Amino acid sequence: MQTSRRDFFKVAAVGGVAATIFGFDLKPAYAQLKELKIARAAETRSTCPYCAVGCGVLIYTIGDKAKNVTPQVIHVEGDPDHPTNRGTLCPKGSSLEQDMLNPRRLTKPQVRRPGATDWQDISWDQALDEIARWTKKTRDATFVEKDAKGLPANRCEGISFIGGCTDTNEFNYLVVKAMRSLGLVYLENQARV
Amino acid sequence: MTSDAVPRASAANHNEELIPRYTFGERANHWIGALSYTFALLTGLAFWSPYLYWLAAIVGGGPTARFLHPWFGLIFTVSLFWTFKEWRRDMEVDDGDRAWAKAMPYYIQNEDDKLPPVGRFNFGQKLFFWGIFCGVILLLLTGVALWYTEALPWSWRFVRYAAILIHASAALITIGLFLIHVYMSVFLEEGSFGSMVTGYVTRAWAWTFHRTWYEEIKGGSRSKQ
Amino acid sequence: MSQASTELIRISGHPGTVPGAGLNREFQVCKLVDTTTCIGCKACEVACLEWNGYTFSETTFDNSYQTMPETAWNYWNLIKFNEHERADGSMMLLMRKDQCMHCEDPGCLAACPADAAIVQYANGIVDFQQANCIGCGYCMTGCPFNIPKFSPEARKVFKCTLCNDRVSVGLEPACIKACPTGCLHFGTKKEMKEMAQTRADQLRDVSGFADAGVYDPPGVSGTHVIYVLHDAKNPELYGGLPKDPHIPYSVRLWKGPLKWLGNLAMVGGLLGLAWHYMRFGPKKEEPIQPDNGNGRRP
Amino acid sequence: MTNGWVDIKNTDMMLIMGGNPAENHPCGFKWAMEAKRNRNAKIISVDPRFTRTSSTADLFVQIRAGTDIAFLGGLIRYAIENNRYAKEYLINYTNAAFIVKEGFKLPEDGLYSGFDSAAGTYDKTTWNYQEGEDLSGKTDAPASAAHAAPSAAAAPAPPPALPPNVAYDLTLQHPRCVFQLMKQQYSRYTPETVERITGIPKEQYLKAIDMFTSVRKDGDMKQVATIIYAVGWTQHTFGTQIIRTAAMIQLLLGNVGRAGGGVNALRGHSNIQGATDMAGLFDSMPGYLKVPTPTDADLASFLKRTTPTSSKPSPWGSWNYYSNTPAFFVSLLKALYGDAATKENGFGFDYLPRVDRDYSWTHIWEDMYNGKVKGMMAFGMNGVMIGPDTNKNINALKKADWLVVGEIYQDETSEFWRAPGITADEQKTINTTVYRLPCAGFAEKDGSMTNSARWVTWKYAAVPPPGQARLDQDIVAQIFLRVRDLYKKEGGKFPDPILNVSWAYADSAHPSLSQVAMELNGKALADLKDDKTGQVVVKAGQQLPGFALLKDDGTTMCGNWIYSGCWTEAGSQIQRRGTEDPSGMGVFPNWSWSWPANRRVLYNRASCNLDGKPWDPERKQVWWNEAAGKWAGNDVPDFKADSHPKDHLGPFIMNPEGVGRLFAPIGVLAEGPFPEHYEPIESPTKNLLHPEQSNNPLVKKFKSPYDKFGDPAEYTIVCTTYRLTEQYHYWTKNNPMNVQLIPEPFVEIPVELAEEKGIRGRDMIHVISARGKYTAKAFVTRRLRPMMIDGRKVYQIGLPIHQGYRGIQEDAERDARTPANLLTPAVTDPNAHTPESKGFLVKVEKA
Repeated sequence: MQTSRRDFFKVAAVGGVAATIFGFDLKPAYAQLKELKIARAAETRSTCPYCAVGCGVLIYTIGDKAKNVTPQVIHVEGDPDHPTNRGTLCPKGSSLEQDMLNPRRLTKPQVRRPGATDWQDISWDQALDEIARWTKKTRDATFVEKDAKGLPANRCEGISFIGGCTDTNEFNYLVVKAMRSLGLVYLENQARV
Repeated sequence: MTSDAVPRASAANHNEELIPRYTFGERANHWIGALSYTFALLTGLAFWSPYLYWLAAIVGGGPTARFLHPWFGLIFTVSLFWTFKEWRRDMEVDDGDRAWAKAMPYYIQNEDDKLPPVGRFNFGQKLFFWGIFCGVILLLLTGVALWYTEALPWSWRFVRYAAILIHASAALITIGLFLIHVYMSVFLEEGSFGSMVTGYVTRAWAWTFHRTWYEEIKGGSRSKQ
Repeated sequence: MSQASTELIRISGHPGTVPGAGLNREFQVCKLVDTTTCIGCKACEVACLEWNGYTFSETTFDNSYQTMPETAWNYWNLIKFNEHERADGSMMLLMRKDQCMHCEDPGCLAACPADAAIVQYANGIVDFQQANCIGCGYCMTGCPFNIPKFSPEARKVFKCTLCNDRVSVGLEPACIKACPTGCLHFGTKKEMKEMAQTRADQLRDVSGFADAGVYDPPGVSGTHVIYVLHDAKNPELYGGLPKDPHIPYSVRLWKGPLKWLGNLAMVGGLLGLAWHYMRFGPKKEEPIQPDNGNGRRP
Repeated sequence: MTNGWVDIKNTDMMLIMGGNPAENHPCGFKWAMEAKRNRNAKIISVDPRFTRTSSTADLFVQIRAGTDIAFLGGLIRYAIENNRYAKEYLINYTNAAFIVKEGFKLPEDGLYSGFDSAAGTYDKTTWNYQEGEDLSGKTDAPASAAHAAPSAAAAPAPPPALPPNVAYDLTLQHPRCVFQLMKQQYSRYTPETVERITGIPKEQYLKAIDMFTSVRKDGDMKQVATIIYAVGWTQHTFGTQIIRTAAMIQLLLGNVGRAGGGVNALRGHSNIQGATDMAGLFDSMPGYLKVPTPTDADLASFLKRTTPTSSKPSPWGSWNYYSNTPAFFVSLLKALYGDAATKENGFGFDYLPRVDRDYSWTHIWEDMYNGKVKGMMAFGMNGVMIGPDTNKNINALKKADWLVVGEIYQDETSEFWRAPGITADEQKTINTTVYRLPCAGFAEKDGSMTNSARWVTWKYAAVPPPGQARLDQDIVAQIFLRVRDLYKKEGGKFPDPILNVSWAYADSAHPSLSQVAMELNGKALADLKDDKTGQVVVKAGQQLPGFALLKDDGTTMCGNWIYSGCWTEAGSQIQRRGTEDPSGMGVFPNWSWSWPANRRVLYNRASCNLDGKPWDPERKQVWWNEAAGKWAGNDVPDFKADSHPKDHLGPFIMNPEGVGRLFAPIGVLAEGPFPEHYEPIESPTKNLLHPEQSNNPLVKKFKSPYDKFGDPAEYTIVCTTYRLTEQYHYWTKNNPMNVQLIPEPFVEIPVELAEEKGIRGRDMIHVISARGKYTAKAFVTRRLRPMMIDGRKVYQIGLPIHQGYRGIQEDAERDARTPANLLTPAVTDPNAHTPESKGFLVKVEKA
């Protein structure tokens, strides 16, 4: 998307030169204003994923949310209604469009096998099955029901879960629910560091 | 012109005989220069005044004019430098030119018979040549600055400021010379224009306008150079 | 915008009248840049890039936070950084958003030879129309602020449009909207000037900046981007903001007296030659006369 | 934050220290600028370097990294000496008048009473209030001795507890009252001493503290000051104590609870506030409830241990809101285990793992390095880069069996096995299986995030995830459900919690986050009746209106009590978009929802005097409405609504004392009731207050070969790390726009140091600590200056943390691909377990 847009610009620029080389421009249109690129685009309210100011952002996507459109981001700007940021965004928030439209995004599950020097692709099903198997194997091998003093422990001491900074409250809660149920105590988050 | 008070001399039968004045190379170079100058002139005039901007349309519009103008300028410069190489000796100003210069009013008033005889080029032509030559040196230097304005750092912006003035002034000088040149060769001095087309002048023409040169070469006749 | 052509008050390289000349709008727009509350975050730089669809260009670290040395054809908005030590030894990090100033009397427009390549709208925005631009670069010479930049690929010159696509539908420019601290403000020229003056007074009276002031240079009849500076006496400290910007004298000379002198000379020359032809007629060759020995005609 | 982002506009004075909000929270910082523009408010910026925050400040003071307690302690001293404190507030809203137990000793030698040097721990028995009555004017106090004696004698039996009735002296004259002890504690922090420790010239220091305390000139209460900080305070081995010092200052000056005041932590990431609330941390449960330990025999004993009882002067009241802990915890257990949580099985209390020691961040890596932790799941968390001591983390991962990384970009953690320096041959010997799962970006998922001001705001998904990427919650749910299936089929160790955990979402493999949010709010499981009238208030199955209705008998469920009220029968409160702000004070009561109970400024009762009238009538937040017999306000009163001011109910309702703690008794902090200046573990100088006890006595060091510490004779330069405004952590190095702004890593070094070493700007340099070597270009600047520390010249340098070994520039090999955390030490604050990354020692060499 981003590459093609840049290419489009180049084509447009070169085309413009070509048009003026081969054509005549005796009657210039005095002033051609650019059309507003988000004039009828769909607008979705979101929250910036970076710092804890929690700025409201408006994500503009192709189409008007009609059924037959796969939305893609065309522009992001601040939500003027949000009391904290009132439409403003910092340099990171202002570049959010390219966070989504980024050729570096991961788009398929991969696995690096023991001793391998590169990634290989793996299906979701297989990846999830293997992870579940690892989880059970490690939990069963490292689970401590009673500690050395005979006190209740119920800890899985062989697995850790570290959570990120942009995870939603609901995701964090689900993690706590699932991981505490597995007996995890090495449960940490960006909030610590 | 004087009337037929003096009867044509015995050499009259030679009068219409053609003698070579410009080689093919000189003519080709001249017309390359002439065309490139004209093009640069027209496009330059388009940029000079909004009222002449329509001239740019002749070459396909403003951007094209802007794109080609410096290239034609360069062609003209090359052509002129070649001319310089070829004609440098012919264009040297000598004592005879000083006498001619004093008698210039006669030349302007078409009283050519009151002028001292001149060689291949008269002092006026030499002035024209050196005028164009100096003008083009200035145009070239400032033209390059204008061509690549974006490459001049901001701290060197005085070069830009100087360039626009000098380029325009130098162009005006060459335009003046150019107008005189075209006027004289096309309208004023009959036979001049043809000479740059065919390369030949009549003996009478040579005798009339460039007598010293004529005396030097009068042995020659129409033959391949 | 259908009414855009009628709202033009100045058109570059244009013969004849301008459709909107003399048009009086209710107000002119203005961008206020309060350098004293700028935090150099570069949100304006990114917002400008994103809105205008430009992306990555190669930059290198240059012992500064500054993104690049100057604005570029595809980078219209650049914060200039200067580590400044005051007389008492205290540090200041001066940061100024550099962009097109949208001069009331624009040097770029004055220098431009191409019909309608640069226009000025009635709201004060000076806009480049790349469709009409011939890429001559005269605007770069005419600008006292080093703003228009040439794109070698497109062979056109580009600069900040003050987001006229946004302004024309009633939105604020992208940089203004993004600015986190509100150091950028957008409104009418009159109100921005008042706001700037109030802030400058506050800096003078409360914050101890005796030379605080507003930068709205009269040399270009004022600008549609104005600054509040801690030290209005030394605008050069702020990334080389010119003290007394004006259209370069050589551009004025070139577009003024020289042009009329030249036109006069050219027309006069043509007339003179025509007169000469009518008065003296052509030079004709004459039959060869025998040499009388003195080299002169008999 | 006790207050909020917009609220900063109400302030008159800002002390910004340990934070750089202009760069790291630019959009929140606008409210500081608004205060400056509209109220002539002043900013004091105290930082190891002149930042972009400093550029807007009225006064900048360069401090040596890690000496903040010395700075703030001196400020306390100055405020007391110059009568610049809030006397009425101090007496009535803090524990200044409380009398401390006999035997309590201040740390003149660097140690409080009760230190066991063999174990390296404190016996905190003496860190307590004295039981008793009003001792006002009775400075010589035999009564106190009488009270002190029995409690000292009863030491071995039950763990020490706060006395229900505290002895107090409202004249603040008693030598062992908190105020006198505090005065005595900080009397050592003279401007001269502070200068020697912090490197701030005395005149500058006095100017700064005079400016800050000027808001309380002669005790006048009209003006308000705020303290704004971030991880520049947290990331020290005494981080919690720095923040406590700030809290003490704000209590002393009467700034807590007031609009434009407070102690404001600017959290660094979009939802680490929420992650902390949800307890994605080893040592807490959702809503800041305590974790079970092995010694908690059952639910009842756990609740007894963790439910505080009030401790206050007998005529005063204390709401002690945490006395509701049983209701909160049982409702949480009902949310976690649903029908499997019954009264008979202690609501599934035994399903929870018992936490017996420190399992925090640095311990994960230590224990993984020692072969104990075999598997790791990292979701949106670049573990190799973020914590201290990158080398150790990489080498720990080499020893793990498996690693699951859920990410949106290729990150350093998932590619630890090919970090710079690891050859292909070595890669073949690394046996860790790594799964890298493509997750969804922020715009691709919905859910709520909680900002630093505790506003819980819902966001909507705008686009589908790219390619095969999946929503994070779906991935975790699908892993969990597959594990559960394995346990169902095959059995295994203690499968009960796995099988019984409530996962009753409409689509269990794709849990709807709005359903989860409703679970966080909680609902009635039986008809709830009003205690007095007996009428049904909430019907079974209905969403609860708030946490006040939570029950400890299993008739309510609530995933997180502080979020109760976020999604009520009236609908989703966190999706509200009301932009009205009737008071003009930036409260925005109808915009999203703030925990707790939509209160925007915490402890706002303290914004009024004893009679319930606002200290500043122009900034009215809440007030006592005599006619209605209720507290009313522009904000939701953070108080018992019908508590008459005459009842003297303490405004700090979450403390058992009901008042703010200048003195932190027994269990609150690890290393002492008052903060004391300690040097960072790596410091260029001995502690000038007590050279024998230079560092925080409770800091533990690991013993792995990677845990090395630099000798100050060799490593002479103080280094601090930070983020830049142009980049976001280790994330935007994948975003061309941000890479363009800061294309290469650099190190900010003072001009004088550069001259000494023959370094010019743009030169490549090495920064070397005992643990690693970092390579980047030199940024030679005058914004960092050499400092005189106790008569010796000390340089400080600064290191932005953003680059690593995967990213746009890294992949193009345009930089040295060295992460900044190669340099940092794995030592942590004993309270918050946060690692030190703001002050450590390095040397600098030209590359």
